[in-house]
Amino acid sequence: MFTPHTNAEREEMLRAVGVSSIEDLFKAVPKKYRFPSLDLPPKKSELEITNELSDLSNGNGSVKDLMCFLGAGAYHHFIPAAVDSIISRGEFFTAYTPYQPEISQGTLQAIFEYQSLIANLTGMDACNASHYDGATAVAEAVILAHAHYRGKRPKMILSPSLNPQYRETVRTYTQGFADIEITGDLVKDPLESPDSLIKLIDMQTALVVVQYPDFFGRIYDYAKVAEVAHQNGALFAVSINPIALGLLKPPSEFGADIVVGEGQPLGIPLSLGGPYLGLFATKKELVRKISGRLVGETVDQDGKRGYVLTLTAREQHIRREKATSNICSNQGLMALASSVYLSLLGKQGLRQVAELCYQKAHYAAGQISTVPGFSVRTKTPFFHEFIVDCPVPVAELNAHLLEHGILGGFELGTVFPSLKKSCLIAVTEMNTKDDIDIFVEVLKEMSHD
Amino acid sequence: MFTPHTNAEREEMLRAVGVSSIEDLFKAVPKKYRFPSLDLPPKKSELEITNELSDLSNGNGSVKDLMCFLGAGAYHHFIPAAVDSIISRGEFFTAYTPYQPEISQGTLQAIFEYQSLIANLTGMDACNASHYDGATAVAEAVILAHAHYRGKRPKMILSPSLNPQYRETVRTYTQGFADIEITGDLVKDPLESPDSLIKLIDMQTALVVVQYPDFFGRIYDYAKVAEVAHQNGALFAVSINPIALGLLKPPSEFGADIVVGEGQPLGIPLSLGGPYLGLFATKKELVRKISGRLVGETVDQDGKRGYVLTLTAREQHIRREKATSNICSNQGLMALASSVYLSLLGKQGLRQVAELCYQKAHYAAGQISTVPGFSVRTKTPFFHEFIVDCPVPVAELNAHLLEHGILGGFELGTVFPSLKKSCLIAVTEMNTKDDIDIFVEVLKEMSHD
Amino acid sequence: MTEKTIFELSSPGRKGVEFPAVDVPTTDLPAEFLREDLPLPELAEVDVIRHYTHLSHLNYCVDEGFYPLGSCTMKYNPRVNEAMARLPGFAYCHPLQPVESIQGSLALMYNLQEMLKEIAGFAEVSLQPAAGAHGEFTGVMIMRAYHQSKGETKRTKMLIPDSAHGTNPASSAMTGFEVAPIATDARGNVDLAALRAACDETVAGIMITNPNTLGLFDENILEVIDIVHKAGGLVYGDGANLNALLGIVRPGDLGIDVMHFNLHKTFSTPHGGGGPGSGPVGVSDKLKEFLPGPIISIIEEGDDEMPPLFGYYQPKNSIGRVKSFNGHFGMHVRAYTYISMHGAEGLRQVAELAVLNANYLLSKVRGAYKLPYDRVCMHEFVLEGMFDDVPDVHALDIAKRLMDYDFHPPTNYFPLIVHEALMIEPTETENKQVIDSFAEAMLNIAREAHESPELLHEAPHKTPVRRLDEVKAAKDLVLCCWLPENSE
Amino acid sequence: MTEKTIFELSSPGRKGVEFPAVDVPTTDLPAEFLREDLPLPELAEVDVIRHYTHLSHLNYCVDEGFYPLGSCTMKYNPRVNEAMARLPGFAYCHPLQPVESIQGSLALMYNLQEMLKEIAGFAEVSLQPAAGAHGEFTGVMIMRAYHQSKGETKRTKMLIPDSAHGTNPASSAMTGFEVAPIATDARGNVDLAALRAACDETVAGIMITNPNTLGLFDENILEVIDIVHKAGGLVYGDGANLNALLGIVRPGDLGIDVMHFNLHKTFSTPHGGGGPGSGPVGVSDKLKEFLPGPIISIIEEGDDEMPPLFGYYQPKNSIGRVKSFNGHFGMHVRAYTYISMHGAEGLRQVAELAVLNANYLLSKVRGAYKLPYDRVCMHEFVLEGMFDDVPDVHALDIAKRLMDYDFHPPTNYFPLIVHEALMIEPTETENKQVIDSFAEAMLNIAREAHESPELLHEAPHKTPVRRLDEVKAAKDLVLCCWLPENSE
Repeated sequence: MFTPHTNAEREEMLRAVGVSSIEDLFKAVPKKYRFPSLDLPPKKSELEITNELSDLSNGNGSVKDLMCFLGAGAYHHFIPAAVDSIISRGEFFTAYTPYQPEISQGTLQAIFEYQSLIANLTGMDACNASHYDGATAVAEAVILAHAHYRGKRPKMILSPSLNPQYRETVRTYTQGFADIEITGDLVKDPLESPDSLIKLIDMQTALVVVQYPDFFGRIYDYAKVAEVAHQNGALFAVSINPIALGLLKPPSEFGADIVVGEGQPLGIPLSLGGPYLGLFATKKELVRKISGRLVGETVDQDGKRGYVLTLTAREQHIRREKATSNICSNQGLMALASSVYLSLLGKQGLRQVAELCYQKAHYAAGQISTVPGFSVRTKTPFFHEFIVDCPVPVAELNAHLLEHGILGGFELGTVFPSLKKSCLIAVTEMNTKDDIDIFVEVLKEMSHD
Repeated sequence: MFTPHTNAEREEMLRAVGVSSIEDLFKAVPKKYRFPSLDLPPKKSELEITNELSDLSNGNGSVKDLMCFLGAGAYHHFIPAAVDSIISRGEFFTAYTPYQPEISQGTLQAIFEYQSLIANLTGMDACNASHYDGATAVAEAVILAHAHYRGKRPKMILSPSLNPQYRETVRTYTQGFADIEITGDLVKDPLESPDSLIKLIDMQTALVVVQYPDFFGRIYDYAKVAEVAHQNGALFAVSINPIALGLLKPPSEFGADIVVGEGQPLGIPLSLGGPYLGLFATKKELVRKISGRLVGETVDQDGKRGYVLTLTAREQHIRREKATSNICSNQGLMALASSVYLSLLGKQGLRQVAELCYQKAHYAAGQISTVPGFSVRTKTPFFHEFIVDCPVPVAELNAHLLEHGILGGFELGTVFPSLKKSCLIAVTEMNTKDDIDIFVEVLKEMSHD
Repeated sequence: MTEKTIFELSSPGRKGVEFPAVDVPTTDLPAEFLREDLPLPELAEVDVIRHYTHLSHLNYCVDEGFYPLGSCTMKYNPRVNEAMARLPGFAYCHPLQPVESIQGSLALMYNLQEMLKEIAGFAEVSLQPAAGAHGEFTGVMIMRAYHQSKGETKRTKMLIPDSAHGTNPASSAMTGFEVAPIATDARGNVDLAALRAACDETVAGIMITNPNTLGLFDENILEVIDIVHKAGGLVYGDGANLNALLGIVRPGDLGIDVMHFNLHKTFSTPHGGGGPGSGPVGVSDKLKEFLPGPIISIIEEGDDEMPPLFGYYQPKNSIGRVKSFNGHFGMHVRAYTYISMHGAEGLRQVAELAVLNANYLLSKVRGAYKLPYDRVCMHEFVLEGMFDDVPDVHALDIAKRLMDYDFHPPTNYFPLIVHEALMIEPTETENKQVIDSFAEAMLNIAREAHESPELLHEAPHKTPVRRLDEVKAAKDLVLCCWLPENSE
Repeated sequence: MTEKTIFELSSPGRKGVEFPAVDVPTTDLPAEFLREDLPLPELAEVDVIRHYTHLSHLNYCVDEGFYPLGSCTMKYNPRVNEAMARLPGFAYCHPLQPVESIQGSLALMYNLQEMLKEIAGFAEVSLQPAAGAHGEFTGVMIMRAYHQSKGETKRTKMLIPDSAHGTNPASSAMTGFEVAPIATDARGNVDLAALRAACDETVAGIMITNPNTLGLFDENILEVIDIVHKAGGLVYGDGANLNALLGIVRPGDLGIDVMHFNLHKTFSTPHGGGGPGSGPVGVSDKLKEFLPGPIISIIEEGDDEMPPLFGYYQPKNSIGRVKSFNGHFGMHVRAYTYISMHGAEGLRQVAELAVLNANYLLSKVRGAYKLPYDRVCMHEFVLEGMFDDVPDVHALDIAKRLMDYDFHPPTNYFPLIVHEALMIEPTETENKQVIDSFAEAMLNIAREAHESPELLHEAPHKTPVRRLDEVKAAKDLVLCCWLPENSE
C-alpha cells in the first residue's frame, strides 16, 4: 500500500541502525505515554473507503443535482475539463514550494504567470503567489496597512457591504494589535451608499476597504472614496469578484492601492468552502510590503531566463518575529487552477461569462419582481447578485425550494438584523432561462401562502 | 476552442498558399456534391454538452448504483484509483503507436512489461501487444492455426462452453476461408464434459479451443484434451479469465500452446462493452506466427537498453495481402491499464481478489440453493460464476430484481435453448455478504410466485 | 537514465493495494486446480506511480507538440471527451444490462449512428468495429456477403490502387479475395485505363482511399466509381482520411457503398499509444442488411410524454458480430461529444483548416524538398526525403533529425509509390506559429543535409535513447522479462 | 529550452472555451462601469494544455522520486485521496447550503474531528485553519484569549526554543506577544535552566516543536511542560512533526494544551507546489470555548432508524473565524481517507517506519558528514553540510549537486542552530532501495567535495536551468509580464 517495507528489509534496516526492534527507537518518549492504543475505526481497504465515501457524498445534494441560486462569496461557475486535467498532473500536485528553483521552474513560471494574470485582470502592478482565501487576503491588507504606517495610523475603515465573513476574519486577525481600530462596518443600514464612508476618513486612517461588486452584488464607482482616502494619506483597498472584472472596469481606474478578493470563481470547485484562493495585488509602491510568496524573473548562470522566489528576506523564516505575516504555504494548486482557467477563457471568454452572469441575473430579477409578495430591493446597478424581499421567512422559503431541487439564496437576516426577510440571489452562466423560470414558478407557489 | 486560427492568420496563410479563399482549395471535389449542408444538431458549448451527457449518463443505472450479479464475459471488479491516474497522463493517451522508438520508450517499455506480465500470468513464453478483445483474440488464434498448417488442416474445434460471442466472432472472421471448418460448439448440451471434445480430434484438426474457467464458470483440467490434440499434431488454445489465474494453475501446466482471453477484468471499466483488451500469448515455438504488435528488447547505439517494435516484417503494411492479419492498432491504453493494475496488485493482491471471488461466489451459490424453487445446477468446481435454474422466466426475474436495485444474472436461454430457465450468476469482490443476502431475500420473494 | 522494469523493481512481500478480508463463510479451494506460484512483481503504490510517471516522460505526445504523422490525424484530444467518457453512468454499465437500464447510453449510440450517417451520406451505420482495420475487414466482409447473396460467387477480385492505405490488401486477403493492384497516374489519380482493364466479371469491388495516401483528392472520383459499379463491383471507401472531407463532400453522395470511420482520427478520440481505436462502418441502403449487429434502434417510438425506447436490432443477413458486445462505447462517447461541439459548420471548419494547414506548410517547404505530385493537397502531402546531391541522406535521417528539433517525425517510407516518402499531416489543431517553426526545422535540416550530413546520420542526439538496434531485437527476440532469480 | 509565457503565446482572437449564447432577453450594460480592455492572453485549448504540460516537465515532484525536504514530510500522496475529493457530491456543494443538504460532508468532517482528537489526545478540534502557519496563529490567538479571559493581560511573553519551527516567532508576534528564545542544550533538548529562568509571571506560554527541528524527541518533555504550566503558561505544540508520533505518543497526554495538525504533511494531502495545506487546531478541555467556529457537531442525536443530524456550533468565547467558511474541506476528505485506510495500527506503522527510515539513512551517512547531535533521531535528522578540510564547499553546493543525482535536496540552512544545516526527512513511503541510492549519492558527493569540489560549486549540471541569479531577481524585481505590445 503506502509503506513499502517488507519484513526482510525492515530487519536488515534495524540491523544497520544497530537496534533489535523498532520499539527501541522510541526510548526518548516517556514510557508512561508510549504506544497508546488509539480508538479508531478498523482500517479500510481502498475498495471499502471508496464505497463509504461514495455513499457519504451521495448523501449530499450538490449543485450538480440542484439548481443553485446561492452565492454570497462562493459561486457556481463552469469549469472546463482542461483545468482538472492540468492540476491532476503529479508534477504539479506532488511538488512543494519551489525552494530549489533549478528543479521547480514549472511551479515558478506558473506562479509568475498567475501573478501576471491577476495583475492584468485587476490593473495592478504586482500580485503575490496567493493567500488562503478572500477573507484572509483582506486581513493581510489590513496588516499591510498597519505595517506601512508603522502602527501610527490605527483606523481601518471597512465598508459595511464588505463580505461579513471577511470583516469577522479581520477582527480575529487584529485581536493582538493594540493599535488597530476597526470601524465603519457595524452600521445600522448595511445598504447605505459608500459615500457615507467618506465622513469616517481622517488622518488617523490607514486603510479603507470596499467590495466591488459589493456583498449585495451592487456596482459602485468608488473614485470619490478613493480620492478622499488618498487626500488623507490613507491606502485604499478593493475586494473584487474576479469574474465581474471580465466586464467591469478594474479597480485601478478608481484609485485602488490594493486589490484583494476571492479567486474561487476562477475554475475552483465549490467544495463546501475550500480550498479557495486569496487574491492579493498592489500598486508598485507597495510591492516590498506584500506578505506571502513572490516569484520574480531572472536569468541563470548561462543567461537563460528563469524564475525564483524573491524578496524572501521579508518572510517569517528569515525575519522571524519581525515578519509582518507568518504565511508560509500559499494556495499553489488553486492559483494554478485559476491560471489555467484564465488562459483557457482569455480575453473573450471571461467577458462572455461575465456578460452571461449579468444578463441572466437581470432577467431573474425582472421575473422575480413580477411575483406577488416578492420584491427586488436592489435598485442600483448590480452584477450577478441582488436582494429580494420575501413574503415568508427565508429559511422556510429555502426549505420549500430545496424540496423542488433548488438551492435558494443566502438568508441575509442571519447576519444583518435589518434585512430579516431578505435573501441574496446569485445567478451565473450555469443557470439557464429554464432554471430561472422554474425558480420563479416555485416562488409563485410561496406567494400564495 | 480546438482550432487555433485567428482571422488574420487564416488570411496570411491563404496568401502564402496563393489562393484567395479556403473554398479554392477544394476544386478537385465534384462541384455537384461540394459543401453539402449537413443536418446536424446546432453546436454545443462545453458547458452544454457536459450538461447533456451528465443527464444522459444519469439515465443509466450503473453498477455504481446497482448490485451487480451479471458477468458472462465482462466483470465488475475494483479498480484502484492509481490506474486512471496513470492512463490519464497525456504522455500516454495522446501518443500513438511507437513507430519512432527514440521518443516512444515510455509506450514501448510499458508494452514490453505488459507482454511480460501476461506471459508470467499465463505461463506462456510470449505475448503480443494485445488484440481488440477476448472474442477477436480467439478468432486470431484460429487464423494463426490456419496459417501454421498452411491451410492443410481445416478443422477448428471450439468447445461448446466457449463464450458464445467468441464463437460467433470466429464464425464471422472465417467466412472468407473456404478451407476452415468450425466444429464442436453447436451441440445440444453445452454443459457436456470437455472430454466429449476428444472424439472430434483427428489429423485434420488444426486447433482445439477451450475456456478456463469456462463460460459457465466451471473449472476443468484440460490435460487430457490437450494431450489428444498434441498427439494428433493439433494446437491447443485456452481462453482464460485473467483474475482466475490469480488462483488457478496456468494453462501452460495442462499443455496450452496458445492462451487468449478477455483482459477487461484487469482494471478496465465495464463501459458498456468496450474498449476492452484481447490477451494473446503463446509458447515460444509460435512466436513468429503471432499477429499484431510485438515489442522486443534491444540496445541503442551507445549500448543502452531500449525497446522497439519487432518482427514488423510480419505486418500488413509490409507483407500487405500476404499478412495473416490486418490488425494495425492495438488496445495500447487498455494494455497499460492492465499493467498498472497487475503492478499494483502484484502476486498477493491478485490472489486475494481471486479468492474473494471464489469464496463469495460459493457462499452465494450455497444461499441461493436454499431458496425454494431455485437450484444451483453447477455441480463441478467453479470459480466465480454458476448456473441457477429458476422457477420463473429469467427475464421476469431480472425485471423484478432491477426494481430492487439488483442487476440479475445472464439469461442463458437467449443463447442456449436447453437452458431456457437458467441464468448465470457472477459474484466478485465487489459483492459484500450483505449484498448477497439481500439478493437471496429478493429471490425468495420470487419463489413465492 | 534507463528505467528499471517493474520486475526489477519488485521486492518480495511488498503490496500496492489491500483488499477487504473475506466476509463470508469459506469453502475449501480445489487443491488440484491451485497454482503453486504467481510470478508477478510486488510493488508499493508509490513505486508503481513513479515507474509509470518515469516511463511517461520518455514519450513524445500530442500534448507535448507537433505530431505530423501522415495518415494518422494526430489532432488535439479535447479534455472534455475524457471527462465525459468517465461519467460513472457511462463508464460503469455492463454490456448485458437490460436495455431499460441503459437508455442514456443507447440514446447516445443511436444519435452517434445518425450523425455519422449524415456526415458521410450513408443509410446505416454499425458502431461495433474496434478500429480502422477492423472496420475495413467488416466492410470487405459485407461486400463479400452482398455478392454471395446475389449468387455472384465468382467475384473474387478486389481492386486496390497503389495509393490506398496499407491495411487494405490484408483486409481483402483475410476475407478470401485476391488483390489486384491498380496504378496511379501522373497527377496522382487512379489510372483510369488500368482500372478499366481490370474491371471484368470477377471484380468484387475496389477499395479506394480518397483523398489518397498522397494527400490528393482523386479528380476522376465519379468516373472511378462509375466504372466499378458498371462492372458490377462495389466501392469501398477507406475513411481514414475523412478529416479532409467533413462538410466538404459526403462519400455516400459520390457513390461509395461502404466506408469505415476512424473515430480516433477524425473525431478526436485519443490514440492511446496504439489504441483503442474505433472503426464504425457505414453502408448504402443495399448493404444495410449485412451489417454486423447489434445496431441501436428505436424499439418503441416516443411521444410528447415519453421518450422513445432504444434497443438493439440484428440486420437480417448480418455477417455476424465482429467482436464482443457493442464496440468501443467509451470512444463513442468521445466522438459524440466532439461532433456535438462542432455542429455542421464546425466540422466543415475542421476540414477546411486541416487542408489549409497542409497547403500552408507545403508552401513553406516546397523547393527545399522534392514534391512528386505538385497539386493543391488535401489534409496531408508527401515529400521525397532525399536529395540527389547527397545520396546517402535518407528519409529516415531526416525523420530522426526532426526529433532534435523537438518535433515528432512524419510517417516515413509510406506510401510505397514515393521514394523515401515523408508523409506529413499537420491537422487543423496546430497553429500557424507551430507550423512555421516546423517548416523552419525542415528547411534547416535540408541545409544540414548538404552542409553537415553527419548531423542527420547520427541523429537523434537529444532523445532519451539513440537509434536502436532493430536487427538485434528481431534476432535475439527478447519479448518478455521475468522476476529476478534471487527475488524469492 | 525556455518555455514561452502564456502571454507570449497569445494570438489575438484565439479562443480556448466557448460559452452558450445569452438565452434571456438582454438588459443594457452600464456603460460607465465597463472596462475598455481586458488584457488577458488568448489561446486555444491545445496551446494551454501544451504550455502547462511543458511547465510540468520542469518540476521535480514526489511522483518522480525522493524528496527528503526536512520538516515538510513529503510522503507519497495516495491516488485514492484525489478520487475521493473529486466525488461530485463532495466537490460541488456550496458552503452555505442548508445543513440538511450536506449531511454527508458534515458527517465526514465530524468524524475527522473525532479522529484527530483521538490521535493527538485533545478535547476538541476546529478544522477551519487553512495551513500549518494559519493553525499556529489560531493556536496562539487561543492562548491569548485564554489569558485575557482570566484577566491575565500581563502575560505577553512567548517562549520559543531555538529548535522550534520557523513560523513560530512570526505567529506569536502577529498575535501581540513578545518572543523570548530559549536555548538548546548539548543533547538537543530544551535547556531547562534557561527555560526556568525565563518562566516568570509574564509568560503566556511556550511554543515547542517536538520532535524538534533537529529531529530529536525532547528527553525532558514532561519537565518542560511542567515548568511552563507551573509558571501559569500554556504549552503550544507545533504539529508539523506529528508524523513521528502517530500511535507512539499523544501530545495531549504529555500535557500539551494546543496544537495544530498539518494535514498536508502527516495525513498525505498533496503539497500542490506550495499549497493548499490544511491546519486544524486541537485543544485541551480548558481551551475548547476559544476555538474558531463553526465546529461540526451532532445537533440531533440519531437512533436505530435515523442517523444523527450534523450541524454547526459556535464555541462560546470563540476567537472568531480565521477565514471564510469551513476550512479546506477538500483536504479534509483526503485526510479522512488516509486515516480510515490506516486505522490505529497502520498509523503507528507510519510513524515507526518514518523513524526507521531516518535512522537507517543516518546510519549510512554518519561518518561522511558531521552530525552535531548524535542520538537516535525521530523522522528526520540534521547534518552539517560542510567539511573542515574543504572550507569553500557549502551546504548549498551539496544540495545543488544532489540534483545531478536525480534527487531533491534536503532543507538547507535550517534550523539556524546548526552550521550549514542539511535537514533530511525521508518519510515512511520510501523504500530501502531508494534510501540506499540516496545514501550512495551523499557519500559520492562527500568524496567529490574533496576530490573535485568544482563539481559541487558548479552544480547543478543536468537541470533545465542552472543556478539562478537571485540578486538580480530582487533588484530588478520583475514580478509580472504583460501582453506583447504588438499583440493588438
